[in-house]
Amino acid sequence: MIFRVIEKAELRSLFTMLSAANRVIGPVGVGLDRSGRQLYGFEEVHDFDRVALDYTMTSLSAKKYFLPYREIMATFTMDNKDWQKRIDYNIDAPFVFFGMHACDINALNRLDKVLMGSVYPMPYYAAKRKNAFIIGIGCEPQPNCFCRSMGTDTALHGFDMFITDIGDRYFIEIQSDTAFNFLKKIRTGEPVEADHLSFMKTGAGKNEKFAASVDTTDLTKILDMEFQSEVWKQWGDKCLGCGTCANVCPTCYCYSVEEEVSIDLTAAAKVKKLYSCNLIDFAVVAGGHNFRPERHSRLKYRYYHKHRGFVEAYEESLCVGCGRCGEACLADITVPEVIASVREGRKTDGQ
Amino acid sequence: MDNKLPFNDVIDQRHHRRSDLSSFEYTHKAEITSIHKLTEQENLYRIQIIDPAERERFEFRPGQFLMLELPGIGDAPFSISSPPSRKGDVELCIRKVGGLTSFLSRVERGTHVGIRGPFGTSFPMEKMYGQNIMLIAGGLGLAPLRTPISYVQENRSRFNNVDIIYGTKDPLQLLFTYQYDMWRADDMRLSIIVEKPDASWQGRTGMITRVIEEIFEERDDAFFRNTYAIVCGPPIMFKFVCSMLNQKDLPMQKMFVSLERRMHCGMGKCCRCNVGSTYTCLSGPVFDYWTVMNLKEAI
Amino acid sequence: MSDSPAKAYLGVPVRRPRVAFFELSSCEGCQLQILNNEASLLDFLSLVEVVRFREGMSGGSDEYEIAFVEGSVTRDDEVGRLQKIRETAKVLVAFGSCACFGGVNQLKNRFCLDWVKKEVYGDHPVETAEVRPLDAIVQVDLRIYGCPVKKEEVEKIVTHIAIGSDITYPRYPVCMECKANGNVCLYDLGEPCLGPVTRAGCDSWCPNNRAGCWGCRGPSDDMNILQLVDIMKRHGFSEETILDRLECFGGFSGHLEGLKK
Amino acid sequence: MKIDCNIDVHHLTRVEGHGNIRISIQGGVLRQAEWEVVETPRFFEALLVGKKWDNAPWICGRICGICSIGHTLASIRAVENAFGIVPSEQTRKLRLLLKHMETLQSHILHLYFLAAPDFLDVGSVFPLINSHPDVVARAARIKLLANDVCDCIGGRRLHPTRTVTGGFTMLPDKKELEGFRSRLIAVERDLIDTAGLFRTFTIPDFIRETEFVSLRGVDEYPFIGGELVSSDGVVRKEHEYRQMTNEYTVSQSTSKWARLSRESFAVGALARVNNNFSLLQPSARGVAEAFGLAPVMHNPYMNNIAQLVESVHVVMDSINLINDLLGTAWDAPRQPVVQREGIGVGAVEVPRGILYHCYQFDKTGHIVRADCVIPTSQNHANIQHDLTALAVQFAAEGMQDRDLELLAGMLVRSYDPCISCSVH
Ligand SMILES: Cc1cc2nc3c(=O)[nH]c(=O)nc-3n(C[C@H](O)[C@H](O)[C@H](O)COP(=O)(O)OP(=O)(O)OC[C@H]3O[C@@H](n4cnc5c(N)ncnc54)[C@H](O)[C@@H]3O)c2cc1C
Ligand code: SF4
Ligand code: SF4
Ligand code: SF4
Repeated sequence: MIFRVIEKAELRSLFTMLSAANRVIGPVGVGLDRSGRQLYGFEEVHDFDRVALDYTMTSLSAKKYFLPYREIMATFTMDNKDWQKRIDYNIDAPFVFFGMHACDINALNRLDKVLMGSVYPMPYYAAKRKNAFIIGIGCEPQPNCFCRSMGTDTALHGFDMFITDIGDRYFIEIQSDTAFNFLKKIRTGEPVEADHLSFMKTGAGKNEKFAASVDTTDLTKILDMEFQSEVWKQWGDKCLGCGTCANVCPTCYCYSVEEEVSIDLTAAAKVKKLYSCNLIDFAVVAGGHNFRPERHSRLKYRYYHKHRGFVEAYEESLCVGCGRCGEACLADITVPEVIASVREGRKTDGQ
Repeated sequence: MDNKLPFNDVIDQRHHRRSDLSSFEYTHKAEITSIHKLTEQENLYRIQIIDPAERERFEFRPGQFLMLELPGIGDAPFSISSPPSRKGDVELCIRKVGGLTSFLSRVERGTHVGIRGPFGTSFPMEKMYGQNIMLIAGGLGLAPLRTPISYVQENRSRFNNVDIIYGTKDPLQLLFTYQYDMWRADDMRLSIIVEKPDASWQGRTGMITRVIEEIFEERDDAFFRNTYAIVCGPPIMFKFVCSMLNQKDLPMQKMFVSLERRMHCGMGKCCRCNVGSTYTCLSGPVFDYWTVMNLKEAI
Repeated sequence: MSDSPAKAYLGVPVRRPRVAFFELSSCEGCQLQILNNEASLLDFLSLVEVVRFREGMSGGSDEYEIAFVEGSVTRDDEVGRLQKIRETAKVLVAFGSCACFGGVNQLKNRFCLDWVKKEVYGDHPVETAEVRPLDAIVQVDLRIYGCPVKKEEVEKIVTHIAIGSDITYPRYPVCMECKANGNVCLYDLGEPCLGPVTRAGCDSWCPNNRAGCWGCRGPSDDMNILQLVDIMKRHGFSEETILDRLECFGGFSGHLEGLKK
Repeated sequence: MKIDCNIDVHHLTRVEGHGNIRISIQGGVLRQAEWEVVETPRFFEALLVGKKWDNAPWICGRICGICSIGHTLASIRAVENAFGIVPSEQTRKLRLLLKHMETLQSHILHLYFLAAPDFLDVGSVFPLINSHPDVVARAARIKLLANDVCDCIGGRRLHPTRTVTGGFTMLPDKKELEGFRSRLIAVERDLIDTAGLFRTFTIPDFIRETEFVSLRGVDEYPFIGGELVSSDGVVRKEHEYRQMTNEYTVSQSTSKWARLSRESFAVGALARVNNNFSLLQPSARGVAEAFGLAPVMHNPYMNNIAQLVESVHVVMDSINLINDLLGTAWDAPRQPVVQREGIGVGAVEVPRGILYHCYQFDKTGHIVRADCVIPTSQNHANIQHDLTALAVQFAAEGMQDRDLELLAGMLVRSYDPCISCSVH
């Protein structure tokens, strides 16, 4: 990897240069919550001052730019018994992602495995992924983050460049040729020994700040053994079956397809909608049989898919420990607590 | 150089390779060339890919399925029910259960449909050469079973003893009745049983397991050591049948079943068909029974 | 009524059913949503033949296949009208929350009828009855939820009727659509919301506008109302606020045991 | 001379709600002329009792599907007046803009879909789709614009979601407002064409002197709050609305009736134009003059024209409002609400006339008593007296049954009655 350091003010030049010619998505403040805490989201930004470089965690992940919640996969023009199908991957220009945390970059890396690496790569995703210029940025652990447990607290690849604040300057890891070329146009410097040291220190300092964690030792086996555990029922009683966890999750990718017919009957569309395995009809098949009729069986399935099945298939879990689902779940169901309770074969606290 | 990022197009013009990015939503346009009513609920559709080159390229193996699309109506998986030798001119036996299938029951010959696939695993017919085969179907299970049956028929000399065992609720639900004589003529023993006979029924009455019990009495243990079984039907049925066969020490890895789940893509993306975290569309629909036993919540 | 040529979809002829609109006690807003479809009204009319629509047209026929009935039953004479519609119609559609659940009208059922009459009319005699949804009187074949109904959903249902494909509703709750729309959760903003237990299909209409859901579309399948009550309490909302929302449109009546004082 | 005549219109069509007209003339003598309202009451005033203040606007909007925005705003105003909240200038402008667009969509709906078929002698707007496609397209275009603005500002064209006590839950996007401004400017042409269409219609010649009640404008044409005025010279404060309405029950109607200085009075577009003529936008006044509409106009059929005049007024005024809103930075969308004990009245001019909501709250912010007086209930008595006079006048002229039935129906429709709302 090639490294550079830049003065902090230079970041603005980089932004200005990129945003003049490209669409730029970045973290911005979207309002305050009831206790006055700043809420963040990813949005298109035109103004560097709007970019919240020190954002904590966005409520929704970056996935809608790669896997839109609702996407037209194909359109049809109808002609009596015949029809024509048109396919569009819904991207016509590359875009810049300015300021993505390591967990979200790792989430994309994991999605890459299923959506680009398997026998049937998914072009809708690939077209967006291959056209995203990603600038990563270092972060501060939040109370619900457990990325360190999931091995996603640092991103080794999957970005173009990664920025770390080392006090007076930014330390930059460069991964792509494109990024290297862009950086030639602003003032950069070769890092000196002291810069490397501050970079390492920043990393070490971050490690001490994690409050939440998940013990993943032998987790796949434990999940297997605890398949019938009563613990699941207790979490199932809490779950609303609302799908919020999957919607905020940076790695949940499952979907449903709906067909639409225009009201004048001359056109139709095939629409992909991100779904959630917690929804009541996720596993309903012909004849009405539901393979997972109870909330607990669906909640359990979500954990099995992420923490067992995916691990078996790809040697790593489909959870990056961003903590969003726990944060968003109104029923306060969080990954660390669920896993801990399964591990101990009991429900965490009373209530 | 200006600062515009270069656009990377993922589109590739060749639409037939599995790993080709642009093949994901690629549909072969096909025409319904005939519709044959089998029962009140099921029709047999003959569907021919229109482009001759594409038709020739559409190769499949027994047990595989395709995704059938009617624009604006739906897109669903169906097992191919015709011989693999006929390539892109396939037959599907479809039961009317919901939106897409009911609409299909109203379309006419000549309507164009979309086909994606073929997808999924298949029955390893080659492994069964020289062995006895038990082909067991319950209800609509005969639709997917018809492909291995025709495979065996076309390659009859390669197989030893062939039993076809087929059961339905009542005689009116029997599928493909016009083919029974031909199967018998090809030296395949066909045993049919119905649960609820009507006045005209002269054959056997009861559950499929009854036929299997009869076979157990008739054959010695050596027979079962050299036997493969393909079981298609509702989970409750194959669960019973497979555990019965296992009593005769037929290894679970020599029994094959086909699972049915909801599917939207057929390509391991939508997750709807997952059993535990196994994709029915990629690792299935054909599984050996040992694998099924190990899948959580499969049956 | 505009007569357009018979259409077909994928070679299957499209039925152009004769439809009639009726209203019992309601604000007539759901019917108005039909006239509010400025952009697609003409296409809508080519799919169905409207033979009765008092709010929009004079005259009308009593031969129809599909009856869209808006409003709830709040007076005894409406029972007879509804039964008559049921006898004629092949398909009776409960159109909007009043028809499906009683709507806001059913809030009247909190009181005894005599008090209600006296409060509004004094000693002047008026007739009124307990508010009931359509299915308390007759069999309902199809429900279109919402207060008001969502025109996109009405159009979709009518299109499906015309081409003869299945009519399906989302079985999941509003939160699903709300998240997909990228909204900040109202609980984060300190507002109550029934999104977690209410049937989706409105595309999270209210939360999109930073207004909490009041459950006008009734309960989603397999909803977890006990958990919702717990959540509301944990967010500092009183039992009264919870009840106000849950009882507003009548969709949750039958799930309110223990909440009512 | 007409000797015998029997007219019985059961459930008058192309009006909102259920009402019947009965006229019977025997031997040249009027036996009966009756405007009967048979709508089922829904008892909103009772069902509000015991509910917390924040329920009121949400529930009360559901009194009427056509003017749900007006009801919501009246309800909000009543709550705000009870709690002593004065809306910010930004809120005031946004509410007025929202109100204007509801007025526009409702007037256009009435003029084209409900009233015009009478003048063109067809049963509904549907045959016009083929015979007059451009007319229908024009109506749809204006209505769509009005509804789009309502969606943008109120969150929803019907039963708005953003309107709350204290302001709005969220503000519109300025870019969208700019877009609407251009569409509003463009729609002026359509309104001129609408006027052209109505010039081709013959407005029945019928005059019955009556009293007109509306809000009184001070320096702008009034829609939300302010003093109450009548063309007979009565002036009252907003909270004295009961002295303006004097509701009473009658046997022929499930809706209450109202009266002021005479046996009946009228509210609505014509009343507003009659009482506030000088405050209309100049181009709106020009349209009025072209139709010979000048205060005080006593021909009830001219209410259609008054609606047309107001349509022009609200479009012109909305352009000004958007200019103002675009010229300043956004303030907070809503102000905090502190509940207190008291009574509040909200008077709002909805398309069909002046509407009052009045709530009495206890210390805990619960409604103890509610009262809503709907424009159409104020008009019922006037409609009845007009019908009687009409029957007498036209019987004397020897009019045919069908013509009289048509004219009677048109008369009632001119008021654009909202019956289900009057029997709320
Ligand atoms: C590998 C495989 C092979 C199959 N082979 C055949 C066959 O040979 N013949 C045959 O008649 N059927 C077959 N099926 C079942 C067939 O896919 C369903 O009957 C079909 O999807 C129903 O579609 P529909 O639109 O008519 O029903 P819908 O209206 O969609 O729904 C009817 C019911 O089916 C469920 N459902 C919806 N979509 C699917 C889906 N894609 N898969 C399963 N359930 C669904 C619904 O939730 C509902 O309960 C097969 C299924 C699989 C997975
Ligand atoms: S775990 Fe939480 S967020 Fe997920 S479906 Fe259940 S209640 Fe909703
Ligand atoms: S605002 Fe309401 S609907 Fe949206 S996520 Fe929150 S609770 Fe669910
Ligand atoms: S968000 Fe709730 S109240 Fe609003 S329209 Fe949807 S279901 Fe009705």
